[in-house]
Amino acid sequence: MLLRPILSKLVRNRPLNSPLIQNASRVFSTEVEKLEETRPTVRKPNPVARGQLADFGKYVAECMPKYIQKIQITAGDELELLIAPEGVVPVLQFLKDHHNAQFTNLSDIAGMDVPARPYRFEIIYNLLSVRFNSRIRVKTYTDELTPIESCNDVHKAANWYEREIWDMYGVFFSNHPDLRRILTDYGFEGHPFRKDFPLSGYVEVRYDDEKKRVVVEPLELAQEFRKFELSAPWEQFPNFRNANPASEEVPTDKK
Amino acid sequence: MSQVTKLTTGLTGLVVSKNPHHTLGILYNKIMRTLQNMPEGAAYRKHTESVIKERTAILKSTTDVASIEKKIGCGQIEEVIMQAENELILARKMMAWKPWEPLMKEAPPNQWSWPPVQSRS
Amino acid sequence: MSSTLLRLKQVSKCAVNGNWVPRALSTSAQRLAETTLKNDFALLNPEDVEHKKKLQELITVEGTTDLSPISGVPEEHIRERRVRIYEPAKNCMQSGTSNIGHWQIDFDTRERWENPLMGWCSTGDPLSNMQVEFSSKDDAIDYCEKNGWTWFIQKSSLEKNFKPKNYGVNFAWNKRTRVSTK
Amino acid sequence: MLRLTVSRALNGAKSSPTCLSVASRYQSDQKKPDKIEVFIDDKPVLVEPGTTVLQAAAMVGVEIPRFCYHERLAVAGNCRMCLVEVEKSPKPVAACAMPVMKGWRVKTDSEMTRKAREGIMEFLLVNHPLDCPICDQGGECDLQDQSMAFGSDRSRFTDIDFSGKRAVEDKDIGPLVKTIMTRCIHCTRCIRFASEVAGINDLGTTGRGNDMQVGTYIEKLFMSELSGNIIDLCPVGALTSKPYSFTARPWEIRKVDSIDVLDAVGSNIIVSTRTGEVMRIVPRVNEEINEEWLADKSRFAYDGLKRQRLVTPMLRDNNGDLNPVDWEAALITVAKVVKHAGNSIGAIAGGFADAEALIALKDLLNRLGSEHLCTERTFPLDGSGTDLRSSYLLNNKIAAVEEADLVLLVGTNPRFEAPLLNARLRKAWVHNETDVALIGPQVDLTYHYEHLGDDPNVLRKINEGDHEFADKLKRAKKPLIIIGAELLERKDGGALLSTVQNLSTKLNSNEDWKVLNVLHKVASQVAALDIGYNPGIDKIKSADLKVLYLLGADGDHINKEDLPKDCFVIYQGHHGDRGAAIADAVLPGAAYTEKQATYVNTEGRAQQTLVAVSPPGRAREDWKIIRALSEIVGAKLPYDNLNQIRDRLDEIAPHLTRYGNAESANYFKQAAELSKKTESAIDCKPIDVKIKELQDYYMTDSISRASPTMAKCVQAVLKQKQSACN
Amino acid sequence: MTSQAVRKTLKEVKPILSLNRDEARRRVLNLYKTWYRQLPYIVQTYDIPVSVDKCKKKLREEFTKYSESNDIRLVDMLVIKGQMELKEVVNVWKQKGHIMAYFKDTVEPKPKDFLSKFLNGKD
Repeated sequence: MLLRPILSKLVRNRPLNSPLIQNASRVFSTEVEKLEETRPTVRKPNPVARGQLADFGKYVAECMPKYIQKIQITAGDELELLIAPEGVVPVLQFLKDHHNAQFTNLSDIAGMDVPARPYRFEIIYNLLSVRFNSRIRVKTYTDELTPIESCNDVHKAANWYEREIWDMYGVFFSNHPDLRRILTDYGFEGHPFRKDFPLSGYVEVRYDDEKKRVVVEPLELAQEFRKFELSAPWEQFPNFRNANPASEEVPTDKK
Repeated sequence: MSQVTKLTTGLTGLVVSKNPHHTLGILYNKIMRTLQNMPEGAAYRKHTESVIKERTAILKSTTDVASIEKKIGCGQIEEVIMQAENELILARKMMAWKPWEPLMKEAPPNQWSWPPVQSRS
Repeated sequence: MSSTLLRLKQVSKCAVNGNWVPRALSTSAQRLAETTLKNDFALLNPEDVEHKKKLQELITVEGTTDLSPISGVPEEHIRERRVRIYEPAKNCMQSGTSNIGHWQIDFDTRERWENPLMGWCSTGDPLSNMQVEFSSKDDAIDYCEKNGWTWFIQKSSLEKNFKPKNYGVNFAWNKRTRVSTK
Repeated sequence: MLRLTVSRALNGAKSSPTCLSVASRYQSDQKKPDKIEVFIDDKPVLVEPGTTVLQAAAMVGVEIPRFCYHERLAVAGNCRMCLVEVEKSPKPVAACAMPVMKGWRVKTDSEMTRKAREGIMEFLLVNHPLDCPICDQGGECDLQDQSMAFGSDRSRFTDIDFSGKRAVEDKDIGPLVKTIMTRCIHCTRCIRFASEVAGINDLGTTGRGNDMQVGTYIEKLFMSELSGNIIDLCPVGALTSKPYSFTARPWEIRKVDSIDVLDAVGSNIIVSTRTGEVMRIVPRVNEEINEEWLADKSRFAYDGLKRQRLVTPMLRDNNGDLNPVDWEAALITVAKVVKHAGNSIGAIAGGFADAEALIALKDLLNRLGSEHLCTERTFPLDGSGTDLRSSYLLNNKIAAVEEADLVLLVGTNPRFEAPLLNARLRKAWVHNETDVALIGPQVDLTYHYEHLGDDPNVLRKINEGDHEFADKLKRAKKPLIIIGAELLERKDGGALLSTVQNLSTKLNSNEDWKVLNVLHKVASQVAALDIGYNPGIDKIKSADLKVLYLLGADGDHINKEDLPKDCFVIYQGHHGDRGAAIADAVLPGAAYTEKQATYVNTEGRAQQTLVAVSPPGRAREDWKIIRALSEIVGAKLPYDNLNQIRDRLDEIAPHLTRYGNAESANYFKQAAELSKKTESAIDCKPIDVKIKELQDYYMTDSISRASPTMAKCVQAVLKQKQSACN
Repeated sequence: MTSQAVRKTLKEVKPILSLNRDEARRRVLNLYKTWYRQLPYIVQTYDIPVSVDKCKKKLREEFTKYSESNDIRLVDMLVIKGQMELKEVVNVWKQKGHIMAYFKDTVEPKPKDFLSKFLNGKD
């Protein structure tokens, strides 16, 4: 139902039988490949929804070619826009205010750390369109020193989420109204969700009876954490090697 | 304008619009004027124009608020007004952002690849 | 009381960003449009506007920045430790190769001691379990330099000379490869 | 460390130059025929003709499951796990044995392939016990992993009332390898290893079909110095390590890459530790040194690291007993003695001394005005002596031994002095038709060789061309002469060395091929000579010393009688062995698993060990002890941390810090020229080697002498030798 | 000896707060001054067992610790963090223990010179 009005001019190529779709006044464009799923899986792929998502991805890419680097569909039916860091506010604003998007709900902002990359952090915005009952994910990247524009002006919900990311990953959000720690203790140093932050932390705190206060001391573990080697030299699920690609790129006009 | 005006939209903070036709008309006009300033080829302009035109047409051809709501199919008229407001602000902001320009920078290599560490084989 | 107020004022005055002023948001059409249209810039003096604009542009910095002051890693772990960059070798107990072929880093092993109470193995090293993987050694080097760690590369001698295998040589009549036991 | 960065910045080369040179040499040898194209899962790959399907698949990153196939052993083709579908072939083919043909399309993931694998896996599991939870292989078991990956996802095993799986009686093949033969899947890897690499035809199969068994036929010991490798090779838990049994799980151990120092080969190892304790030592692949193998002493002597250790400084009191003291007292006492001695102080470096400790000790003694720095092992000083590096290195590198076509071994028993070099020699003998000749006592080298007698004069005759072997050497395209370091410890060592030096200049050699090779017996020797220690302790015996510093010298080369009565002996080392017994002060050092230290192997390849566990008790890293002593003596050494002492090493001999690379030296002409001045003549005493048989191999140094496992091995071998069936 | 290679390359990056060195410096000084003025109140409010002079010394120490940072963004980041700390202190969000954590008065200082490290047995 997403994009109902605008894609009307696009080809109407096959009748759809799903009751969900019948309600919709328009039908959608991209070839819906007919893939009969025979394997007993819990979650059946929905080629119709997938097609709609791909269409919408293309639509956004067409509207904002300046910022959108890649469109992909993950896990079968999750649309992701991968954007340049400068485009956070424009893209989110577009997704929120545009008639055909109306992603008015920012459900979550997540961070991800991949130290092997030059821009090690990914910032992931999860959006929900209540109007069209649809979700979308916007991802961008940054490193330890590059600020990301705060999207607090677009979504009020971003306030605490951005604080959380600042606290956990050390990504600075510029123009945030109240950027300060949210989860860690006052005086805590470091950003615990970074991949190189040890599980144990660097310091330990205890109550000192003599000093009558809590003191912070360098870590000493009475029992060292175990280190588990979990990788196996044989591919774990070769039968599923090509079963379900994690993400598929949606081709856009540029490419 | 003989319909019974409703007392409430049922949505917190969203008051019943007294003259939805008028408000919407102004807003759609403003949007169209803003869009005029964008380059012809901009996809955003194209798509938004088509939406606005469609809605303006509905607005012009229909007097009954309820049937407008039904034809537009995007919730109550007050919500439609709000959407138009949003679109207007967005359109004005878009003038500053110019998102129709070509991609400002490509992602660094391997930024979007997964798994992040690939073993050479 | 007044002193507290004064202090708070002082603190907020030196706030790093002068324009952290929450803006009102209204659902009402006209007001919303106006607030947003009346750009924030209007509220600020021209200098600030200029500065704000410039913040959108780029500045130039030199070389690789050592991020250790803001990484939160205690100084002793940065100054005194060595990071080894290496390519893990195949586990000789198994013949698969799916979990090798990348580079990884680890810190030097520090002292461990027996816990006098329980006999556990104790340590003061928070970084002994850190494992970060890279696809190339250059990535690993860049990463270590960014963090200000002293690193060294362990040369890997895993490249093999390729030699085609041959089943026939087991039965060669004039070669020493002939198999005598089964 | 700066060096590394700069070199990276300069050339940006990622592949190591040595690998390149090996490859190019290989290519120049024989002209390669054109490559053929095949398709693995529709991915095209160009391969040499004769490549097997399995190898071709590995090139594009597709690992075909296998049990019997091992890349360093002959193809057996009996497990059938590697069956794959080839287009247009009605039956699946065994990928490990089948050479690819042009244009073949191999499907490693097709229905037929999958079904074949699942079938094989089912057959294997019918008789395989489900004792993974108590199996030592659990967690690093090919059968376990492959049944997860390639086996069927459901069982047809309905034998609920249990009519029984096949059961096989366990064998006793020695104190190192534990056998649980019921788990055996008859891949015959161990058999092939024994007969091909170890050169011992003891293992084999008996019976057929369901009754097939792997074993020694009659109960006997698996008498090989490489026996531990069959533990690694076994894809299931049929052969596991006895000392390691039931002690740890592979997923919970920490692995530390390190270097073995129990012989001069410098095998690369992984020290597995858990809770600050060494659990086991396994080989680490290094194609240039040990491939994938490891000698038994290196693998199993680690329990010697926990026994007879010196854990605290000790001083001998008036009653002649050693009393534990703390570091401060020990250092002050020692410093007082050292200060008093002035320049009549000497030092002897033992076989486990690392380059850092060696340089620190040398710097300290030099600062005190003494030059009496010696290694335990002698090397002839006539001619060029140790000035030219090429006179005392295994110049041609271990890996290149495979390419030789004629090898002359003089006064060495490589099988027990450097088992992995011997494995290379055997590999060359088997696969490259290399001929081997030996001057020295007749020993079992596991391959056939021409015995030229044990008379040293044979060497002279060959040099003069009076011997029939001289012609063979002349004719050889790639001749190799390997001299045992022990031979050069003879009185006439100088004469023997100069003879060989002369001989080798006459032979076919060039930049890439060096004929003259010296095989050392201890890990520290090359580094000590590089740093400038004097070989041999004669000087020490003659000098009237007041203080003697033993740096891990346990070789029984010196005793109290050799020294002046009032000579104060300081022993620094990790084991309470022969050196500590004669010492007046004992300073506990760290063993090779407990320090980050540099060792140079017999090829001249600098490698470093890494810290796997902390030194026990109050033991300290060796160079730190010397550095601390220097400060108290008042001759403070200018290095405080590892980087600084490595800089000092770099200053003296830059190759010592180029880890992993063997710096080649090429001064044979000059050496031969200088050696002509050698006056001494070869005497007639027959050439002998110390370690002739397996029982002599296990306990040769302070670590292996302290190891109970090694003691058990000696017992087992002696018992086996007495028994009738040997 | 460090592994830092001397690689003088220039990079175009996005600024955080300051556009040039002077501005960053001004921010640092500003922050320093504000901290400095707050110190007497902090000592009083938190009732910590250290004198104002000692606090001043500590403040100076903390500020000079990273004086060699030459990336403007890094300086900005440190200023931001310092500013946050200041706010936490002045608003009395922190407690006594947090303030005293700067002084590390329960941590035994590690030996610095070689010999005492050696005798202590710590690496």
